[in-house]
Amino acid sequence: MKPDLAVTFAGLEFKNPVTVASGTFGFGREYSNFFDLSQLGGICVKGLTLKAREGNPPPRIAETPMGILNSVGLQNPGVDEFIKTELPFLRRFNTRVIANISGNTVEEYSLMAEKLSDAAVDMLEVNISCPNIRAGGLAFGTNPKSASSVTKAVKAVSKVPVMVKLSPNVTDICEIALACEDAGADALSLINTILGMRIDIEAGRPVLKNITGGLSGPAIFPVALRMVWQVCKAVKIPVMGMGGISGAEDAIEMFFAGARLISVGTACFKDPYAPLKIRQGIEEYLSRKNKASLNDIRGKLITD
Amino acid sequence: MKPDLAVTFAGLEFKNPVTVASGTFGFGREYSNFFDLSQLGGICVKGLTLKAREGNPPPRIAETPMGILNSVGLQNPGVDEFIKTELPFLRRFNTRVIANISGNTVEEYSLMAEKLSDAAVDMLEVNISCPNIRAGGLAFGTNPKSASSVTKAVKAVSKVPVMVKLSPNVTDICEIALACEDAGADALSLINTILGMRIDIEAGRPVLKNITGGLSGPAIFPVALRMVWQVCKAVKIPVMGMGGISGAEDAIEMFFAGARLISVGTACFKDPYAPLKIRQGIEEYLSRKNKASLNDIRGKLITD
Amino acid sequence: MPFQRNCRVIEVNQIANGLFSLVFDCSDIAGSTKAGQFVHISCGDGLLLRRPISVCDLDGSLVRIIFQVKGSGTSWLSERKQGEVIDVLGPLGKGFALDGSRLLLVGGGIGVPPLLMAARQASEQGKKVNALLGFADADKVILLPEFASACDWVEVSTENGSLGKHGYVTDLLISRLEANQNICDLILSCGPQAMLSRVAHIAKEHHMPCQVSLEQRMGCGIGACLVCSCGIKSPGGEGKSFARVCADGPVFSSREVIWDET
Amino acid sequence: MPFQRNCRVIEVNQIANGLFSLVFDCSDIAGSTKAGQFVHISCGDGLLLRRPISVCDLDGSLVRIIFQVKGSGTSWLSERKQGEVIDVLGPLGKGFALDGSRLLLVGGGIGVPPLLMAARQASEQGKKVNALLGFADADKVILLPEFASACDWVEVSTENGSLGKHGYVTDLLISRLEANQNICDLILSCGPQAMLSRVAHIAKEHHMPCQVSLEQRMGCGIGACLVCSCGIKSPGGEGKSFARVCADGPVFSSREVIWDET
Ligand SMILES: Cc1cc2nc3c(=O)[nH]c(=O)nc-3n(C[C@H](O)[C@H](O)[C@H](O)COP(=O)(O)OP(=O)(O)OC[C@H]3O[C@@H](n4cnc5c(N)ncnc54)[C@H](O)[C@@H]3O)c2cc1C
Ligand SMILES: Cc1cc2nc3c(=O)[nH]c(=O)nc-3n(C[C@H](O)[C@H](O)[C@H](O)COP(=O)(O)OP(=O)(O)OC[C@H]3O[C@@H](n4cnc5c(N)ncnc54)[C@H](O)[C@@H]3O)c2cc1C
Ligand SMILES: Cc1cc2nc3c(=O)[nH]c(=O)nc-3n(C[C@H](O)[C@H](O)[C@H](O)COP(=O)(O)O)c2cc1C
Ligand SMILES: Cc1cc2nc3c(=O)[nH]c(=O)nc-3n(C[C@H](O)[C@H](O)[C@H](O)COP(=O)(O)O)c2cc1C
Ligand code: FES
Ligand code: FES
Repeated sequence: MKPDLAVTFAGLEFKNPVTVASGTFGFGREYSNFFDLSQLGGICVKGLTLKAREGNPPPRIAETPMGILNSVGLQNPGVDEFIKTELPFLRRFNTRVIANISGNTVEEYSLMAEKLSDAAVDMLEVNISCPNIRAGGLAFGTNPKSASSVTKAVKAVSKVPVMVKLSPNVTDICEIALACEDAGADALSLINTILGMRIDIEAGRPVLKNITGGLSGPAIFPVALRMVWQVCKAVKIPVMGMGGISGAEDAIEMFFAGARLISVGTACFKDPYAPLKIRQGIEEYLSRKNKASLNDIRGKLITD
Repeated sequence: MKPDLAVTFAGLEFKNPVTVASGTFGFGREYSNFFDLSQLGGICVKGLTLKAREGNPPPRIAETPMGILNSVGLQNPGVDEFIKTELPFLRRFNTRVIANISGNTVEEYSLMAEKLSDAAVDMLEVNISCPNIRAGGLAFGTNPKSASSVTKAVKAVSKVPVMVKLSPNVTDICEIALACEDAGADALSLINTILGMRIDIEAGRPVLKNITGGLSGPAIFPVALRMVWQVCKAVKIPVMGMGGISGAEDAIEMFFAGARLISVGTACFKDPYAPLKIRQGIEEYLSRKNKASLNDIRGKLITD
Repeated sequence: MPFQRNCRVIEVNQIANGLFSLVFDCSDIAGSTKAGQFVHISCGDGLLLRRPISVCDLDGSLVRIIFQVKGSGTSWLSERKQGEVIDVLGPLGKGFALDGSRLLLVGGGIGVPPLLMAARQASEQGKKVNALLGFADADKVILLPEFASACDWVEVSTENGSLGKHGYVTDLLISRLEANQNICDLILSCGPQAMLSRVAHIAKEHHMPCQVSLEQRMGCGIGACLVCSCGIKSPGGEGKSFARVCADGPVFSSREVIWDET
Repeated sequence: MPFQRNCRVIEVNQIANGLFSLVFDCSDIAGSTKAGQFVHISCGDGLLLRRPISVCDLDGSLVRIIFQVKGSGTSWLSERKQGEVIDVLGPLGKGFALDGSRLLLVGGGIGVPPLLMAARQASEQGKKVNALLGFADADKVILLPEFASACDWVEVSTENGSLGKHGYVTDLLISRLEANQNICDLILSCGPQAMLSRVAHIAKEHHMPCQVSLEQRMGCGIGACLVCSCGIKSPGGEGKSFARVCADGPVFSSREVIWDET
């Protein structure tokens, strides 16, 4: 029997647990040249801000051992332009559309949440963890109080489920997770990138113009898995796990740790088909292990 | 002209900037079968505790993309046994001996500091960042207050320079660094390992018996470099940089970021000669760039 | 539309000091590549990012690239053997717009290869094509016979004077334009950034349309991740915006590029 | 004393389903390896940790290992070609102490290879050697001719009965010891942990000295990092301590091992 990959997450049905991570998949147009986006469980779109943003000066990417650093800095056309030109395109596909939002102030977050939930995206992903912008972003995500107030503000206006995206650059991620849960978050996603740096020793300069950037890719997977496991034990709301997932095995580790959905980011740069291969690998694993659905492995880590 | 590799660090002369990291090099005996330990700038010995410790149950190591997780948990013969049987062996070599200490209480730290500075090790490395033990270790290193009180207690009794080893598992490493500096630390070393996890999906169990472990190796290098750079900007005391250094290029990046000494850990598992190759690579780089000494590159990162 | 294909390596040769030519077989990519487009090549499991390399030439289903060994990726690529398979994404980006009738190609170093394809396509379309090619040293000189056969004439310079004129290729460009302002109606240029900005400047002074092919560190290579940006003047010329080198470029009109933001 | 050497691969063969034999040339390692010791092999740049593999046999300067393809490291190793060079650290660990006069070797699956060297060395020393070898299936059976020539007799079992006795190698051991308590004065065993703890139990019941070769995930492989520990009874038998499988083992007296801490 074919295992059932469907997942209920924050009250929404996802046809399969594989989503693509915000900022790595644009608004889906480019990857739609490679496969039918309807094969994905969902798409977290490029991080949006209230006004259009240019982002940081180049170079914006550096390679590290099994990782990359990026310092894009939330380049995006702004939430209105997204709703006008990008959302209709995404709506052509039978997949969940999750809008990722970053604000400079709590008010900006709630303004965006209003516009986007009116525009009927399926879910909001509240980014309080972008390491690449000075105002907002990370500052909200490293402090339980401000994490809570952003969450409350977004929840107050949103008509769709609200997922808060957590930063790994903290002493105690559970503290932030609990603050968001208490503030009414419907779900959590983690992890965003870990702040890192590389130096070009020939030039004596940072590789990134922005000096530091966010580390993603397989290098961070063990850290992401640990945090997903910790947070899943701490909270009752569902968790979307991400950070360095590059194959089905990684995704399955995330499920054992308690994640209900997973998200694939950097892996797409190497292989545009990575999300589909991961979906297939999950299905094969469940078949081979005679499991009817993800319920049979989710959170089932044995730790005696 | 041959560049000068000597470094003054916390008032001590080091013949070269390459040390080996605590816990990865034992007490030097095993590696002394491969090369003369006098070729090293210094040796940070396996983490010591007041009483002998058994450490955590096996398995204690897992491989990750360009990293490893360990959960040794400070297995060691105790500080007295170290002074009796291991220190005399290390003293046969012309290299700096740095004793790495972990306590369950502030009193334990100061007791050990007394014994070891009486035994005339060259420097103390105060480990407030071991992620693998429940009491002590990391708990001291994630809070500026307790970091400060450990530092003060050790400084009050130590007759040799005191270096405090910082944890990367914190929201703001500079805050802890400054607390240690204010408390009188002569130097700082960073980073210790990042808490991570792996799961064996065939068994549905964590790979490590201890569930989580500390991530080291090239995967963490960009994070280590970023933290060394941040801390070097924040404090005036000298910094020993480590975390994922596997070649001379990495070491040189650390110098540009401001480190005076570097330490090589996990890289020795793959290549026992890694520290010597790194030392030689540094020398070659300085020659090629016509630099007389490390002073000519240390902290000289251009970031306009 | 780009393809991801596992392509058989037909041959790998060192053609100059540190410079390699690699030919692979892929009818999908060969069938749809335009001059100035590039491919994004996976250089082994150990490296997370693909490496962008311009297409230099096509022959039936065969695609030729020429690259300089710089770091671990290109070094891996140079060690490929005939019969091995490499994972290639392409063709990517927007190529040159051959919208002139007398083209002058200005190439520097490893920027020379993509111009060959432009030369061939333009001359097949009956255009007049000439080339100025600059290299650091005689031992880095590549593709002279190929350019000679595709162009009316080719002039070469080396920085140390070991072959051709002594000096920069931009010196050749200035002499040519000063000798005859009508020598061309479009410049296509590829090479190191310092050279390109100089070419752009010269073209502007001579009111000559000019297209330049830029380089930037890349992630996805297909336009989705926004890491490969370069500064571009907003239409109108006042403001600034970031364009994606991989998808909006790598070829840009030299006038739109903001040279200190690339 | 261990060496780190770049060693030429002499041959690689698949000798059974998923099992490979690899011979490399290294006079330093071959000249100093004892039965039961292992080598620690770097399996390509992409993997940070070396892989421990027991030495199976020596021939002049040649070292033979036999391994099962399990994950990425052993799979890389199985793809080596004659003439390539591999980075080997060894010999490592303490081997078997051949301090009996009638040895019974009890091997299971991929634990069989290191016993071959013990068989050869013991029989060269004029000892009597016999072997009980267990495999999962006939298509996993290895080294029978080699053991036959080094031992007086060899008995084989397979778990599915496809070759030799149907059942576990521990069943063979029980029958042999029950038939003749004096069949040996020392047991040497290597195999999966469940089998080893069973062998240890049987040996204890028959008051027979027994050495077992353990496996543990390793870091340095030379005794410095303390990640490869297994639980060992403290001398006296009361307390517990951790020994290093890489340096204090991999061979331990079966009585000292604490089986639920390994
Ligand atoms: C559109 C385009 C076309 C190109 N065409 C050619 C060509 O035809 N022949 C050729 O020899 N080179 C070409 N390059 C440059 C080539 O991509 C780099 O030399 C190559 O990526 C270096 O990789 P490496 O691993 O050898 O070097 P490393 O320095 O180890 O690379 C480290 C990282 O930086 C990136 N990087 C380093 N230099 C460059 C660069 N100049 N441009 C973009 N990324 C870089 C790498 O891709 C990698 O991600 C082109 C670049 C671009 C953007
Ligand atoms: C002293 C000793 C001798 C050995 N001798 C042999 C031999 O002669 N033939 C043989 O086929 N195998 C032997 N093994 C087991 C062999 O080391 C593992 O099968 C191998 O390391 C698996 O690596 P991998 O990359 O293929 O698998 P992966 O599962 O991908 O390895 C992941 C990590 O786990 C470690 N690991 C996985 N399984 C084991 C294991 N059983 N023991 C130790 N580490 C493990 C790997 O070394 C690596 O670090 C021996 C192990 C030890 C400790
Ligand atoms: C180029 C790039 C851009 C990103 N932009 C965003 C963003 O706009 N919003 C956001 O929440 N996360 C962003 N991220 C973080 C990813 O969504 C993801 O959390 C992180 O990369 C870890 O997953 P990965 O290792 O699978 O890439 C970005 C990551 C990359 C690599
Ligand atoms: C097996 C192992 C044991 C370690 N034990 C200690 C220890 O006892 N005390 C300590 O301060 N750090 C310990 N560390 C941390 C290292 O000293 C070092 O900070 C860390 O591994 C990062 O450096 P690397 O990536 O070069 O290994 C240990 C690391 C490893 C891998
Ligand atoms: S490389 Fe991803 S947008 Fe250009
Ligand atoms: S593997 Fe390092 S002590 Fe055994």
